[in-house]
Amino acid sequence: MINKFKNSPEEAIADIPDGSTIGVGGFSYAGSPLTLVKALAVRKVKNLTIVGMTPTSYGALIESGSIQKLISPYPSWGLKARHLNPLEELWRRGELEVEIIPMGSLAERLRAAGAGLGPFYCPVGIGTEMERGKEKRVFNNKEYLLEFPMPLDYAFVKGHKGDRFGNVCCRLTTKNYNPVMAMAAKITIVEVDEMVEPGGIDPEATHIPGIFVNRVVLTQEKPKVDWWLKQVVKTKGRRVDEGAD
Amino acid sequence: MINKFKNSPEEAIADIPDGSTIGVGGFSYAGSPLTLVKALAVRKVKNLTIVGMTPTSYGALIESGSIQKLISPYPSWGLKARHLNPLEELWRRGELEVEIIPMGSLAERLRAAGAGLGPFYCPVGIGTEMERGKEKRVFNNKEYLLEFPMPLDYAFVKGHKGDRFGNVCCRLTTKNYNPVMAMAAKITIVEVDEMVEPGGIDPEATHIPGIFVNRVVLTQEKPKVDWWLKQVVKTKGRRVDEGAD
Amino acid sequence: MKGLTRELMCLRAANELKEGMYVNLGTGLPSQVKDFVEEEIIFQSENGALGYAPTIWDEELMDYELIDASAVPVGMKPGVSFFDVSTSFVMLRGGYIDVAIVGAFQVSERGDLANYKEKKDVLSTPGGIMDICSGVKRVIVLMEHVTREGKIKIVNECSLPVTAKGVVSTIITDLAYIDVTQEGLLLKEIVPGLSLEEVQTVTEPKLIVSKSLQEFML
Amino acid sequence: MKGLTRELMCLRAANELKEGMYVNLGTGLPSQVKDFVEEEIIFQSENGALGYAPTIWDEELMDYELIDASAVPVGMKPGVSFFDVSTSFVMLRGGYIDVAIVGAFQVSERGDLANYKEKKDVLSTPGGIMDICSGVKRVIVLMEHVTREGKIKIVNECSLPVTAKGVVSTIITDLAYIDVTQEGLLLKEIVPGLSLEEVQTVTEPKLIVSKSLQEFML
Repeated sequence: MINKFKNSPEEAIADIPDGSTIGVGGFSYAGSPLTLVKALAVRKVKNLTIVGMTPTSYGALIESGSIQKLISPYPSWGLKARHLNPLEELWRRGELEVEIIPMGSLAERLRAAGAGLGPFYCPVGIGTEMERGKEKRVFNNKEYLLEFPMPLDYAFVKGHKGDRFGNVCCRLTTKNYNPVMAMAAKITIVEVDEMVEPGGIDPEATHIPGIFVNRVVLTQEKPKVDWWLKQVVKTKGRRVDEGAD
Repeated sequence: MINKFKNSPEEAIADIPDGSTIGVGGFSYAGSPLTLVKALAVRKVKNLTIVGMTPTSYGALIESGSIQKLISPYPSWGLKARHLNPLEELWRRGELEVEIIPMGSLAERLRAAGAGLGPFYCPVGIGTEMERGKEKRVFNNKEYLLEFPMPLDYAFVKGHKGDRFGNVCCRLTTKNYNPVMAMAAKITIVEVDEMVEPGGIDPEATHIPGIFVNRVVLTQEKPKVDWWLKQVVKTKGRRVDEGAD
Repeated sequence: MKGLTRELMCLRAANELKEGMYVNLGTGLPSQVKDFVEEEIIFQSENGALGYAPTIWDEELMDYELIDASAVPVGMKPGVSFFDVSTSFVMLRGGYIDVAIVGAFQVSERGDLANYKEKKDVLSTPGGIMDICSGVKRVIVLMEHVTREGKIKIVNECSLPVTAKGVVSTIITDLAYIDVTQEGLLLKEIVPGLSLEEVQTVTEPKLIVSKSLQEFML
Repeated sequence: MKGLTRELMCLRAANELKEGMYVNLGTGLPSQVKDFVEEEIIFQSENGALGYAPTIWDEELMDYELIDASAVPVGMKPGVSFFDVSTSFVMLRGGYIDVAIVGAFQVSERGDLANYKEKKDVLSTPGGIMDICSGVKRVIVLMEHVTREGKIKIVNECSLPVTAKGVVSTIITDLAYIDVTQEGLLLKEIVPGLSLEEVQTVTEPKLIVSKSLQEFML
């Protein structure tokens, strides 16, 4: 019988070596695999390359000093709100390499890796700093940059329900990077709110088919979002993040 | 009020001019927009470029002599079973240009057009006839061909349910090329089995979000599949198509 | 200088939107424009939602798994759909979005947009703005006319790194409505009680005054 | 020459599949292999299904909207999922499929596969085979050893256009089980009652006979 369920997050992440490249799903707290990130932070692995959207998702690995390089579209997200987050400080001291990447180009590079494609030409970043070091080429009078696939050793993914085949569905806006991370990784580990029998996920809404998933564990804790939701109300949603408004 | 519903297939296709490039969804009869294809065949437009998987989907436009060029991964599908289909005869006589394209590369080229991407490097077809006329390039010791986006003027799509915003869900294996056709086209026209109120489609299983859809009409006829299903039973599924077995 | 309140700025931006448009809203102030529309406007959020409902302000009803790209909890309404970022950026890069309303640190006379990396020692954050600007049909900047410290934001040339070149078509601030044209910045609307000289003082490029200059259309 | 029936050919191919494998089946004969497995094998069909159930033979129960890539109606079982061709070929090109079992018109000594364009005046049909061969971990060809007209299909060099170069790892026919190796074609199993000479007669490249040559494992 196929069974991708694992008993604990510790078991699911036990084989991850120093120096791995790990993709972490999530956008703010939505769809962030906090249980897996925390379990790996406890293991004190070193020199990881982490690919992910916001520090709310992978923050515990920054605090544990496990990250050598961060590839992210929004590494400053929520930093002001979380004063103890040492990300920016580590970066200033040169102890953490940070590579900024546009959100959509990241999604597409992950997908290309998962899809067995080579590099692709993308119009995003023309005329900006993102051009640096990239091949530029014109097709039909439009300029493009050559972007490379971004394969991952592991992906940490958050789902809502999962079955023993690895099929996963994701609630509402928790999908975000989770499906493309699952595609791009050699080994994909998913934490879910609920383990269900095969058939417990709608075949028409299986957001991550089991073929992309290797291990499934139960989420052990909900993120502590109270401070954040309170801040939304208090500031009328003005400055939850540190983006330009 | 936003309302993408049209009263008839004739109204939905009325503006399509000669020489248009039209993508037609479907794989065999599953997900084939037969109502739209038939309506257009009646209009006797000329010199169309048709992009689609199997003649079962776009056959009526071959019979009406509307196609100048066909871009398809499987133009011979079901030809033997449909003796009257003049596709191969027209092609032999040089009256119909046929461009063969691998199934997955077609999907990816349509998606790239819809996604605002430039060309991409694809490993499919290396060492075969598909190399002809294409740029070849090596990355990490692997050879790739440069494939170009394939934009469409119109897409004919088959869905199961549709709402007035253009949201569409597709039953089972009828999705096939329909979502990528919808992405690639300037104007996407969908025929559905059922028009529903907003909310009548699961937000977690909206296979074609309304943003990709311009017009929605009701399917007027189910395909006549009896002969085919009988043949499956009779031949024990051996030779439904003309593929190599 | 007495400008529009943030609510009125959102209202002015909302007036640019017509029924049936697909609209992406940047983080911060632009994200609130969705609460000021009456017609059927379909908002798209790059984290993966289309046709969602306005902000939820009742803490009891907030769902942290249903948020917009500003990470602010939003509501559901009939016809909403959810998808991953890959599909989301097909919409954005692919030219399916009619209008994006975004914030900015600087906008140049030619419509260059700078909205990341305020200072050298602060991590830069392009987020999805670069991708959005590469495909959307019209980019409107919605921002305070000057910084909190009174520094000019509408400039001849961006001194900050550019997020996207020549993409901005309209600038809506608390003081003025300005179109970016081939000839330069065209001042079309101004906050009641403000003089042309006053608005020029806080705008680096020379403003062209529209023949039909009027008070803010609210 | 008395070979295996088509059912036994499928059964032999099915024996190659182990529990938990992801398997894609080509059109025609290979598509029937799914009806001969007992363990949990997950079949993927390039038209957009994963984990579907065997063929439906009862006309009353057939649903033309639930078909495999041979356009044969199949069944549902718990854990099945459906998706579009874009996602389907992510799986196929991306290396997620363990085994593809496909048909062929010709296979060469080096594992070149030719399965389209039988004749110059017949439309060629690569379908999804090129894409599948570019990513799948192991390609098994399942075919009659010779054509209906008795022509040799296992050849030194394909005379037909090649669908994919050097991808075939195993050839299963009604007569023999042959591995494609660096050294050449390795004959490992043979149909009961057939002599080595007989199988060599209908195979163009010189066969290397395995030390452990045996009768078909069924």
